[in-house]
Amino acid sequence: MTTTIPQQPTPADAAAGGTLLQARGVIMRFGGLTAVRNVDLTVNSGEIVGLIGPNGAGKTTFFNCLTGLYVPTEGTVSYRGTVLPPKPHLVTKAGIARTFQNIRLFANMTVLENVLVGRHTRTREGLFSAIVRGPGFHKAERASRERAMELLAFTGLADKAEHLARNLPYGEQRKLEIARALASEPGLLLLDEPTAGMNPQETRATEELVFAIRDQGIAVLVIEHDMRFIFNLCDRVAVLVQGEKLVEGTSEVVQNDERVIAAYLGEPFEGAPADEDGTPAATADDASTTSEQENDR
Amino acid sequence: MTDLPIAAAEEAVAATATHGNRRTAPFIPLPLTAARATTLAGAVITIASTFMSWTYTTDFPGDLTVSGYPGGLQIMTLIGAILTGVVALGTFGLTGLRWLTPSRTNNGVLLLALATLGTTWYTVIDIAAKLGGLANLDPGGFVAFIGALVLFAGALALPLDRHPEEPADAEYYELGRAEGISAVVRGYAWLREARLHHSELRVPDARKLNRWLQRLVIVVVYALGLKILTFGLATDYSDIFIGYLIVLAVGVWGLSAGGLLKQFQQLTQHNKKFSSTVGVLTAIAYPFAQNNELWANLGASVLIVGTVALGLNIVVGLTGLLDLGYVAFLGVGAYTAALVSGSPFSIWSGTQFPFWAAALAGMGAACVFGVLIGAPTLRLRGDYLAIVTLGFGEIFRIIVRNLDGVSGPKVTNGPNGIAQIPDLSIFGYNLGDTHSVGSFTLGRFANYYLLMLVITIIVVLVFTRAADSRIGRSWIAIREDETAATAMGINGFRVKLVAFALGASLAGLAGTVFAHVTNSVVPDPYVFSGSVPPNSAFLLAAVVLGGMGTVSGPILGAALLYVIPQKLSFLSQYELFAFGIALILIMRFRPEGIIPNRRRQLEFHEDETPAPGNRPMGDDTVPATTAGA
Amino acid sequence: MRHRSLLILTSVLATGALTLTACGSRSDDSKKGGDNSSGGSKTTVVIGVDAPLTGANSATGLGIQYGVQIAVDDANAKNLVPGVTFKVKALDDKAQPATGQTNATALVQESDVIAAVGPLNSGVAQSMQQVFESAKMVEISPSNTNPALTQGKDWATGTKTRPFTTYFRTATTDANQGNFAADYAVNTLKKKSAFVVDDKQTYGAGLAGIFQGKFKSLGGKIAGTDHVNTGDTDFSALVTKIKNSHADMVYYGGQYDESELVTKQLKAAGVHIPLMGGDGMYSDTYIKTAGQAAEGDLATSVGVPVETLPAAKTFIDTYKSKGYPGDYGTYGGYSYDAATAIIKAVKTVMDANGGKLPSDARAKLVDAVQKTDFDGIAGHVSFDQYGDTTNKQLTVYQVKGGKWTAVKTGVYNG
Amino acid sequence: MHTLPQQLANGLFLGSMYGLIAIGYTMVYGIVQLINFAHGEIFMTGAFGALAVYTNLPSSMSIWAALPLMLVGGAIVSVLIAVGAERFAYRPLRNAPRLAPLITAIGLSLALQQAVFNWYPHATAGKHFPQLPGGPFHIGSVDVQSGDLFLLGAAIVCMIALGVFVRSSRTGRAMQATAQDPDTAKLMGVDTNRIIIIAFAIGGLFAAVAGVAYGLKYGQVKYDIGFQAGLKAFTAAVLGGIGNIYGAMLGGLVLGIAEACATAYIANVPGMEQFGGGAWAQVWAFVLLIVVLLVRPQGLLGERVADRA
Repeated sequence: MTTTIPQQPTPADAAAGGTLLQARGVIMRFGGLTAVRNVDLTVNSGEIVGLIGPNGAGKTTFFNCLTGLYVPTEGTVSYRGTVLPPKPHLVTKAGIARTFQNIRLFANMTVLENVLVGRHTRTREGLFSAIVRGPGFHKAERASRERAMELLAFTGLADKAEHLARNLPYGEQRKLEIARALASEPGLLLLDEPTAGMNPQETRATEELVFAIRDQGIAVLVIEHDMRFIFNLCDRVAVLVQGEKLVEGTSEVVQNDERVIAAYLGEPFEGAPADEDGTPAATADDASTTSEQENDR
Repeated sequence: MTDLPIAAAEEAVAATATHGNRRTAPFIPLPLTAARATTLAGAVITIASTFMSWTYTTDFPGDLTVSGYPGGLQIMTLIGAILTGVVALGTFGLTGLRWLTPSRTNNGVLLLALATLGTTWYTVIDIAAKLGGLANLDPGGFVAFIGALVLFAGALALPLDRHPEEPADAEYYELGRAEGISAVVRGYAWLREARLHHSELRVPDARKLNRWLQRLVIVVVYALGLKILTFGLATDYSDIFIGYLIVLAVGVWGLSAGGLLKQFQQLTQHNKKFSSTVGVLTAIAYPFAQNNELWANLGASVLIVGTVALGLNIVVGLTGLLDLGYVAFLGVGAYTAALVSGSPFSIWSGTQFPFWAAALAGMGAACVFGVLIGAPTLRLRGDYLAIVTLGFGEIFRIIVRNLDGVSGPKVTNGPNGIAQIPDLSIFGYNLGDTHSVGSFTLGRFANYYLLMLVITIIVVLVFTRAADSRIGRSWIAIREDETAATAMGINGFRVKLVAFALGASLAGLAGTVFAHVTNSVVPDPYVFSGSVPPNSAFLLAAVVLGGMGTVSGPILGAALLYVIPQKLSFLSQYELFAFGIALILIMRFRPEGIIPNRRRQLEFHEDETPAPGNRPMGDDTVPATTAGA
Repeated sequence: MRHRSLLILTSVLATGALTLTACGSRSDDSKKGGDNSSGGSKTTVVIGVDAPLTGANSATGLGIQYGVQIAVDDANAKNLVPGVTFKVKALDDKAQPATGQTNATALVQESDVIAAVGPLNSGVAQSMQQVFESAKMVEISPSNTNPALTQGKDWATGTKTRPFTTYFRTATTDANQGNFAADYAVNTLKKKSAFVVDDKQTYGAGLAGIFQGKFKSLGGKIAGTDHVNTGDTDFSALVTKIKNSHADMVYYGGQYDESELVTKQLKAAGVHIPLMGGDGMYSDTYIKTAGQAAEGDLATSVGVPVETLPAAKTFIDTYKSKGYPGDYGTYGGYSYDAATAIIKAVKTVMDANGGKLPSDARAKLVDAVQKTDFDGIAGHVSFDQYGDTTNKQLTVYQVKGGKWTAVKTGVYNG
Repeated sequence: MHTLPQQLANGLFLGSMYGLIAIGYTMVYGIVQLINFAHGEIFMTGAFGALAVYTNLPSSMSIWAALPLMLVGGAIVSVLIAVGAERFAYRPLRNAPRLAPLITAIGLSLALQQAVFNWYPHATAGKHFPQLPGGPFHIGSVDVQSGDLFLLGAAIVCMIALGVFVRSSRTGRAMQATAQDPDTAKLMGVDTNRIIIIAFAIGGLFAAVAGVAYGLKYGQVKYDIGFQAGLKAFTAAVLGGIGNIYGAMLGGLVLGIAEACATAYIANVPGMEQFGGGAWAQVWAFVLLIVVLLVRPQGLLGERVADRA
């Protein structure tokens, strides 16, 4: 029984600063409307990159293209130089983990089990091994549990390991989602609005958590509405408007770009990041695509 | 366990008290002492009544004419009344009996009183109805009637833990249009408020007991369970069985409300190995406890359907896939075993596999069919699986009928099926013969019962081990949220296929024994719904009734659904109807089943226990199927 | 101290429960004793019945139950076996093999059950035979028609071996009926070309197969064959096939549930050829549902027409006057005869044992039943070396003026 | 092959019945993503409702005069049961896990079937159903029964009416919107509960029409006809692309024709002699379903839509 012992990405990886994720000319069309048009984006090792844009700019659609949930109509996404297959589980296996805008925990599993599910790609034990329960199984299971507990300790959830995920307070559910994503030992972590619905203290804590993750050598790509959060956090920020990348650069560059300001001023909801989350599931997407369609005309 | 210090709810419980989110108040306003006295008096009267004659003819099942000792349904009343009295005494604080109500609530007493009332009134009314009028009742019957009523009234006057009052602006969407009528709403709110509340039992930790005593308790409880089971099976008349069911079901509910069940759970959790060993030994003891081939046959049948239901539970309960043609996999296993059994009707009549090989063949064949059916459908939306498995379940029977050399290749001997399947012989032990073990005799069905028990244990092990592993967690993750699961690197299709194929294999395994037990396989039993198990609807109902995702649930569900119709023969015409209604009601009121899975229970009662923290809604993803297909 | 009180109480409760259950059985025992004393010195002998008493086949199954009931009542009324009161214990097998087997076990388990009548379905019989064989208990089916049940799997090739010595039947096998029907179709009706349909059930497929073989051997032509599923209702594709085959008759192996629809759709499509079947469609329901379309259709049935036998008439009158549910027409008579065979055998066994029931009555009954020889209401009752009835009397009925009318009665000597 | 036109016609009639029932499945599924497993039984109760009306009419009444009343009676029974099921069985479970309403539906299906079996007078065996006089009519080489004509006519009228309703009426458009995206529709002020009820009602209505047509065509109804018909109709809905009403009808026709042709012609294929005929028709229908799911999982007319799991 071979077991993959969890490995931390070595700091050398991070220091290399090589290209981790490269999206080239990504276009995503739904029927007649184009949600993402010709976006290029690069994330290097050890970087925290922000992706911002007004409501319906296509951020999440772009995210879904990166993680294999959507197959881009055109363009390629490659990770560490290899083109990613358009299957979410293979993308995760390759080393990209993600969280969701609306939390998608396994609500009726315990906190620990949630993280253990995150370990799926890094463990091997199949059905047969589970039934026979040889020494290899116990070893792997123990290692997984240890690693999971480490991650829970890292995110500050260790004492809640046996709680049901659904019973966690909101902020901790977000943390658990991050811990679960980290369990797959990603080289790149995609965070979809990690601070949505959080109070300032929780936002601060999240910020620190993201830095700590980066310090472990994991690059982070984050979608966020909270400008301050993004500008504090990110080494580089890309702005997406109407499916197109408007500008990309350091916080200062983006902050001072007039087009960005214009784009945001034209967007009445800006500044109230949590508000839009009130819209239910499919609506967020559909509404965004609809508004884009109108803009197209 | 007895009289360990109890933190809350001692003698000083006021007539009305509200603490936490429950309310303690009697339904009938009476002083506490009076209420207790009434309860005890009721118990005594009821007990006394069982020693009197209830009716003057022996026409009523069980002969209730005898004064001096109880018989038939009177025994049910007696057991109920004694239990209620003793538990009540314990709850009232009588030293030495306090351990019977570790939670110190009176709810247990009320439910036990309800059990007594139920069975007694059922008996009395049944006598009057069956024999034609109240004139058939002897004074003893009236005494019992009144005694049980007094007992129940007394219990109602005790302070009971109840649900908190709902806020005035609560919505009762289930009322529909009637929601506009305030009287209806008030009445309904009162009803809801009247519900007993015992979800948060605080009981002293039974694990503090002496280790050996703990084990003794476990042994005694299991032995008692076996005794109760055989007693129920031995009831000769539907009437007595109904009384028995009332006492058993409501009584167990009452004991669990009192907290005893929770303590027992703690014990079994604490002594896992020991209690499972005792459990297995009890199951082995079943055919020895009675020398009755009919019961052994019943036991073997229950184990077969229970095991198949457990296999289905992997697919339905753990992975959340709806398989409506599951019985076909049982059929594949049975036919495979029949073909290699050496039956003269098999096309390979010369071939006789040893049992282990036949079992493997049955599993293998079922697995192949599982993959054949699963592979094209599991990539698609979940609902498609339901229709495809349903279709498969239907055409399985048709294909098997056709493969008789007339309207298809000769394989299964068509509608005549494969008959004269020889009995199994394992290590020279022929299961068809009667064997003597010490002073016990094991008949044919007892032998098959024991063989089936081995298979059940294997399936239970497979289920529990698989569930608590990487693959099992991924099944549950898929059930919970398939999109998130794939985003965690789980290959949804592959994992679902494994679950589906494993479920099919386990059904095939049970099928191999099924073929030998019934001596023949024919196409007809493998239907979607029918009055007799195994059929797909029955198996699904067993899983749902028992509790999805649990080990003991499906087995218990199968046992109940199998035994109750056998005992209540007068119901048989309406059995399927009752079955359908039961499915609807279970889904509506207790979707987690009799034995709730900790997770499921929370999941199904979402509205009632709001999750802390307001999760913003908004879907940002589509599932894997869109991109993946 | 506290622990001890727990122990004591647990044991008290446990012993209490055990004692109580003991009480329960005691009172039941006393009841049985009471029965015996009140009934004088009469022994009660129970005849078990297994048939589908609920569900889709219940009408026929109830016919079996009450056929036996009437036989038992007659025997008791006439005091056919002095010193013995017969009783019926009817169990519902719901047409399912596993249930049939459970019922067989239940009957075997009960010591006062001496023999059993049933089941209705051949598929169920297969699961029951072994149980009765092990218990050396007689089982007589009034309706099983699958030849393999008595003659072994190679019956068709002529190598007949009896698999179970305790299994008998008063119904005749498919073989007789199918051959008789084919004979009538070719020689009397002068049909040249038949389209054979069956429902892929034991009874129907067996019957159709035998008809087909005989029809061909008598020089007829098989214009085509097809099979349907029970529960099907749309036979338009089949009707088109039949029409196109230019057959001059249709033979249907199966029950009236489907054949009444087939004949209806056939005639509606303008194909006015008769449909012939076995005793499975010899029922008034067939005519009622098919209506005008049934006119001219034929069915074979075992035995002579009931009108010609006074005993049979009495049976039907009793059945009707008692208001028993179910359909006596199909198998009621055979059930009556099966029960009577058992009752007469009990008498034989008791006579040989000095008027008392021997301790191994069940086993002795097997021999006695094998030697059965009397005239029943559906013809002569006796069994050959395979346990099959020797009654080869068959009748062809035709629907004339909305009624089944006997057109030929004869003996098949194939 | 000169029987081909006749066999196609046979399939067409059978298929239009499947299609009529399938519409109920597809509409309900499109809006609430629920396989209303009991829909086959709603079809059956519609037929029995019509029969009950007929039995209580004076026997002197001609079938043509009775027919409208029977349709109304069947429709009332079916629609009441369908709407009642939605209201009291499914709606309380709307937010429950997906399995819950499905299992409820199975229970409902069993209960309805058994209720008719046990309590409709003498319904344990097939019940005689009146048939339309006249026929067979010869259209070219094809024989057509009057019951078939009624069925075909009913299917065409129902489809056109439904098409007009969905396209032009306010409710119909709201319905389409709800089917595409219930959440947005709700935000736009569509009363989704009302829409769902209407979907169930239309499904029930069509099932009743199909039930009456069934009775007229075969002259017999039985308590268990719903299961087979429901299974076929659901297959038809999936074949056509579930959620698409025209797809449901198309799927029904394809399925019906496939069954007729399988019965008639598979045996003529060399090597398949034993696999033809009525006994295998259902198997071929199932194979067709699997093939369509493999090749075109969204169904013949379906669009690839997101799974709102």
